[in-house]
Amino acid sequence: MSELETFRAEARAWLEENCPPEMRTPVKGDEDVCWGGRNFKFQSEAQKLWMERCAAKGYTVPDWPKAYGGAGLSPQEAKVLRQEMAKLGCRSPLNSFGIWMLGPALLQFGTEEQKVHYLNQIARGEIRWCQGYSEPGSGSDLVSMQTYGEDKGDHWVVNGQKIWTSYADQADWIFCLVRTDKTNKYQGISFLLFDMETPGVSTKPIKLISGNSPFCETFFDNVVVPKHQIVGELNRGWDVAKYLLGHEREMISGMGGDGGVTSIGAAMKAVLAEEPVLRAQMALFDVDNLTFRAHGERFMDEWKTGKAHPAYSNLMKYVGTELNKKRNELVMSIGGSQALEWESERSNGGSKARNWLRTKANSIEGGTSEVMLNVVSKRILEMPGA
Amino acid sequence: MSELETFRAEARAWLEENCPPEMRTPVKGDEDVCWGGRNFKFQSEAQKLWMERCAAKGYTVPDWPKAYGGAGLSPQEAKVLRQEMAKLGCRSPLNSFGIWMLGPALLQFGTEEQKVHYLNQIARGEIRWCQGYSEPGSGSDLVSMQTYGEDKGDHWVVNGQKIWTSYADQADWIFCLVRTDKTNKYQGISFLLFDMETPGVSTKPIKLISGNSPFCETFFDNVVVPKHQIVGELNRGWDVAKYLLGHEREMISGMGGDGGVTSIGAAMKAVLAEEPVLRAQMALFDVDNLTFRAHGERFMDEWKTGKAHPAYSNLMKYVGTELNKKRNELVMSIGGSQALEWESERSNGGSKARNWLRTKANSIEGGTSEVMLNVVSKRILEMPGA
Amino acid sequence: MAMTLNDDQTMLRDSARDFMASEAPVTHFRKFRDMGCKDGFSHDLWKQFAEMGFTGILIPEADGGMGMGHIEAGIVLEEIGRNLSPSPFLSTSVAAVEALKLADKGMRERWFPGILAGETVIGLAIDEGVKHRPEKIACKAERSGNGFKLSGHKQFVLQGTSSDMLIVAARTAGAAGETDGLTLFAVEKGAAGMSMEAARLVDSAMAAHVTLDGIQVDADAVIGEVDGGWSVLGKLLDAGRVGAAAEMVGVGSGAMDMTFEYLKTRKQFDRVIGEFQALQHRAAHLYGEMEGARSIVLKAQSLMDDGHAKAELYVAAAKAKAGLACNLAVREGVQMHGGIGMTDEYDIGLYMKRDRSLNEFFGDAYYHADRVATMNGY
Amino acid sequence: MAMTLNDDQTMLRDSARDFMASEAPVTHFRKFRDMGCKDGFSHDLWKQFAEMGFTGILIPEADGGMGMGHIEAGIVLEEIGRNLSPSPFLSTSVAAVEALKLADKGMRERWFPGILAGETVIGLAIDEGVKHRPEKIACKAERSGNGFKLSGHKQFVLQGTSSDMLIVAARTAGAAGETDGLTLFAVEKGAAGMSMEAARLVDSAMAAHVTLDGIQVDADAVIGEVDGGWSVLGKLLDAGRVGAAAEMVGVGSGAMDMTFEYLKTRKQFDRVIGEFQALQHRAAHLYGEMEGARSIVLKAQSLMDDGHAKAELYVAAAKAKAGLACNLAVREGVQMHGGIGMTDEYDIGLYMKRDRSLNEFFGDAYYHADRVATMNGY
Repeated sequence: MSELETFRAEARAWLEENCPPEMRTPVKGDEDVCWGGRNFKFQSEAQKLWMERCAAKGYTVPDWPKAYGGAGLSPQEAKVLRQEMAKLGCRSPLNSFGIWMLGPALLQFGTEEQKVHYLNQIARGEIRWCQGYSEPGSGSDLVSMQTYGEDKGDHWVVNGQKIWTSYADQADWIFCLVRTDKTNKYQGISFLLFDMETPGVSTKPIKLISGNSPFCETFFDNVVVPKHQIVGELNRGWDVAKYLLGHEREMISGMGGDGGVTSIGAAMKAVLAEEPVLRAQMALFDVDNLTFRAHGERFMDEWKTGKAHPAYSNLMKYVGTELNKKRNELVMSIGGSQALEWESERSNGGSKARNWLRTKANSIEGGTSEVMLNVVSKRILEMPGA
Repeated sequence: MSELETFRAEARAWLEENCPPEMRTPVKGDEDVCWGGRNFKFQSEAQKLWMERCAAKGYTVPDWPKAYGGAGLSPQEAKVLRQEMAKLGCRSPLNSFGIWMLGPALLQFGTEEQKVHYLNQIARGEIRWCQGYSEPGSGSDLVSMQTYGEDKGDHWVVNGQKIWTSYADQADWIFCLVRTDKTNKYQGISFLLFDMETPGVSTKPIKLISGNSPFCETFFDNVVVPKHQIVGELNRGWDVAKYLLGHEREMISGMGGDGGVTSIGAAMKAVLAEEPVLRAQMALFDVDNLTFRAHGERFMDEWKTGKAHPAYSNLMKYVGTELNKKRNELVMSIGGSQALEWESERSNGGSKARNWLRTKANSIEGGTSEVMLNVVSKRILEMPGA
Repeated sequence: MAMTLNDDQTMLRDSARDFMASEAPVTHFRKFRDMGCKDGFSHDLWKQFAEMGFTGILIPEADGGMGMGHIEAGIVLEEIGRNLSPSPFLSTSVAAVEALKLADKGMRERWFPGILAGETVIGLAIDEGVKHRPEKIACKAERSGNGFKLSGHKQFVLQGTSSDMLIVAARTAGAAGETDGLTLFAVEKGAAGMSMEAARLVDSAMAAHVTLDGIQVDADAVIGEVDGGWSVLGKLLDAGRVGAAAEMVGVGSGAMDMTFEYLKTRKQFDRVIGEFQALQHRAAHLYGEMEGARSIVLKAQSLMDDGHAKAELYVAAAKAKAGLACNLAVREGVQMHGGIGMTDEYDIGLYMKRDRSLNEFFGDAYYHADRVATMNGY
Repeated sequence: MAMTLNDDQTMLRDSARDFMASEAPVTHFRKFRDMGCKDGFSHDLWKQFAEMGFTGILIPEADGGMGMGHIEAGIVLEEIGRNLSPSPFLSTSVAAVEALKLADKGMRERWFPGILAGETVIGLAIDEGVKHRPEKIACKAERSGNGFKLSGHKQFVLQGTSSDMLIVAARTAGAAGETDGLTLFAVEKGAAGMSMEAARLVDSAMAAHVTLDGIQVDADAVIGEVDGGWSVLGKLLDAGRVGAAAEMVGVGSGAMDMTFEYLKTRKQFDRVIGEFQALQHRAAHLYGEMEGARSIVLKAQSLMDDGHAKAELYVAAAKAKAGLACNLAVREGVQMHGGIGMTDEYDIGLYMKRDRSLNEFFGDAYYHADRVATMNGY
């Protein structure tokens, strides 16, 4: 048996022993997701147990080094672990912007001290993070941001406002882009970390068209941030942010998922049998969907071996989010009048309609499709012009 | 009986008496089309007779004034005549760029003398015209043209080169944009008419991907053009050209046709019955096709009553040509391997494939789709920017 | 007829436009939505519709109505769409009236006055599954006493619980899948054996699931002929379809205009975003799609008004095209608005929701494209 | 397997790329086209393919071949596509070889050496109608003497008149529409009763219409099992489909690269046209489509090489996606080239023609999307 197969057997055995049966059932809604953090209310004892056991084993962040709370797995081992978890239907023990976004940036740009401190907190699900990038009026044009941190020697005093801060009202800490030099548009922004309980921080949820409020407006009124809470160099926060956006794009494009190759058409066979033109749309969607999964797999393999273009995640983000919007348009079409229901039990509280509306943000958040196409065209295809 | 119905009965009777039976069968290919001109070889006596009878009656250009060779019909009467011709399956007695393009421009911008002279020639099918607009390298950017007419008192001496001159090798005269002022990019171009037999004019056919050569390169080497052969004001040829391009766009977008609402799907029923996804594409195409025909009808009615935006023909050209390309893609798909044949009798000499390839030029000639979208966006939607 | 509005129609459009913009703009819709109104529309507004003469627009002059056609009904619907004005106009004054015009005098006298007065609301109990498939109707109407006993299940009955009467399509003969054997019934509110469950939809309209548990109706509840309901239903549905298409032209135009306005004012990267050529081209393309939709809808209305044999084909194409174009308009609208387009505070999302409901109502674009194919002989 | 090329595969790609670019570039294709070559390809080039080891790429090592898989065959096909190199590679060395691998030793020994030497060409007599519908095969193979008598009509047999042998799919049992009862036969050139009519296609390839008029073959002409031809045919077709998909990745990439290059050099309105954002966005979108096509083709090849149960699904998706993406590439290519793209003198139109043939060969994108739906259970 190869080393990898030995690992597979071990991982399988560990999962079978440690993953509670309740954590092997499909996630029904957002309430089944474990986000961790100071104020998180576990939905069940099993959910808590599963997160804690994984954290102890390093399996909340399997491919991070052991010193930072991970299991130190190789990319191949991590993939095997994902496969085995998928086979058993194990839920993700811990979802977190810390894992998906801040973590990779800290691994790349953080000091050793920062890594030990913050990464372990993230791995254990102790601190829930949110991201402070966009500002009202800045939108896709991130470098036009105004939030300003005034230098006060050993700390900054931050004033300004962010928008589209995911779950800011539930987060413990924020990683935040703050202007620290007003004279340089691009190289005048720093990447700061601070506690959302710091005096002067307040949040206000934004109600979306889906009826939910996953985002907030976040206000900073003379917020004190110690100097050691900067990641990367002073005024070079844009480098960190861009690196991190790449990871966000992967996440939003849906490549972090379980593959998603299962056709939604099969479950809707009865409807599609009577709707030949809709069935054709579904068929063409399935072609695109299988394509995207293969594309994601190829991208990951190229990324890991350093063969992918550094801007390639922009392409994946564009393709993945547009595809996801299309999927949800089809789900609504196939669901017909029942999928239109917004509050009924029959429609599970309008889950199809709300998910459909939620996906419309996919091609806006983390860089709009238009910005992605600009980047692909300029950086990968090397088209001329500003 | 209303006046219009009286006219209908008269027209019908005239057509039945004067249109030879051979001229009531469908046009099979370009060889069945009567283009007129000094060197035209009539395919049959019937073809010649039909053109001559129509010319005598004014029916080659029914809505032109009688003084210029037309029948002086009102738009309503002209429509009735077209309907009656369609009902009997009468072929067009005369196709001509003179009728479609130069004629309307002369009616608008010509002197009385020019109208009497040139329009009558056109109506009688005596002179075949071609259009000299594009130049190598200028493409969509018509104002960058270089062909220059040097002022020599009572005449210009023209030097330069045109490209995409339709049937220049078979045309008798050309209407041609010539730079007459090198200092003014936009208002330094004049609209000149001259004989293709003038010394110094030569042509060279361009072979297209369809295998046919409907276009030429045309060269001018010290071509003498008398001053009275200008249409419109000196250096204001662009006004004439733009007016004329509007007519060309209508023609290319296919609105001059017989309505074209008949679905191509019915004839292909057997293939489509076994190809559900292709059938769905055809169905969606038919929706777009019915839409375009209604759109064209509405545009014409608004145009005639002065309600249409002056730039609206740009939109119709875009929609119509993209639709025609799509139609031909579907024709090729439905035709399968037989439609791929290029020379065989079975495929009528590759007519489907050659038509399909020909339509690819629709969205390039007479203003590309990209230019049309620019114009619609700037002039109709009033989007900002240069 | 010419494919342009005549002077009377232009006047009607102007007055409908002014009326909706002042009496039932999007703020009106928001108010009723946010108060969780159980009807999903304002009865006062419905009365105002009557005062404007809208409710009887399709009712023959002999029956006290305006005696106008589908072009005129569509003019009102377009303005309803543009303003997202909530009302029972489409179901009651367009689809139901089209069926009732074919009913006998007693039936017409029973219902037209209330509609003309803006007091009566009529619901359409047609659909039985989640998708529109009228030929698959299975609800039963068995002979019983002097009339019929109705049983079965209906859904997607807009304003069902607010309706004074439901038009119920049921089977007096034949089996699901057959067009013969259907009969339409006028079933009054509160009939014994009728139960309803109202569900709020994504666009805040209220749609009922209706259970018919052996409802006894008299023979005079029949609209049109027994077993011959398919042709009456066809009229009702085509009126509803072309009406929904006209409303979608309004919804799409409203979304498009709002978006173009936004493109001309919103700045990013130091430029008004409407300067970006990629957005300009998409805007121009969208405009072309909406103009096409407007044209085919007008054509279909005109053929319906002429009683033309091709009307059914064009109505199907119009419902499909208006659905596709309006859907594009709201998708481009939300995307081009960016983040704020996702917020409940901005109106563009409301247009997206309304589009979704209208696309589904009376059969979606794919259903009608399929019908176009079938009618075109393949 | 990882979805990247390993070192050996990368070497193969580099050598195939160099070879095609130097020995069989588009000028080579033009030369054979313009001379009206009756074969549609160069026999000398076919020999050179053999010298490079390409012709036996899928032939097992035990049979003297390279023993490689579909990824490697696809690498060669992509370069063929990029250069429009005319050859019988896809039919002979990919599809036919895949079937012959399942034949008995005698058959393999009869045909593999000639293929390895670049001397033998094999044609595929599968399609009977204008569209690819293998399950509808109606050609008959009746028992006769020691073997079978074949009759019927075949079309779209590429390089048919240049072929030393045709693989003929015929019915030994069952009726058109059934998958059971098919048998594959190796029918040699010049068999009595075989007549052919060659037709030049839009991409200058030669395709034959073949009439089988009671051709007598021995029992040992059967490839695989009598009545069990569907599974062999399935292998042949899937190899052909994924191969055509790989070639389309090459055609699309060639067209795309040429177009992007043009965007960077062509000036209009005083600007390089690649500066126009609308074109940039379309270019980026096209790049994404082609990258997706490349990925699903690699995935399908990899699953075929692994003998994975899902290979058939992915091959269908790959043929569909490569077809759609390549078609987009050539359409955008011609449009973005503008007028010169319409001239025979420029190469972009040749890519459009080749795309059309490859899209049709082994079933078009719509056919395969339909199969994806069926395999996905709806």
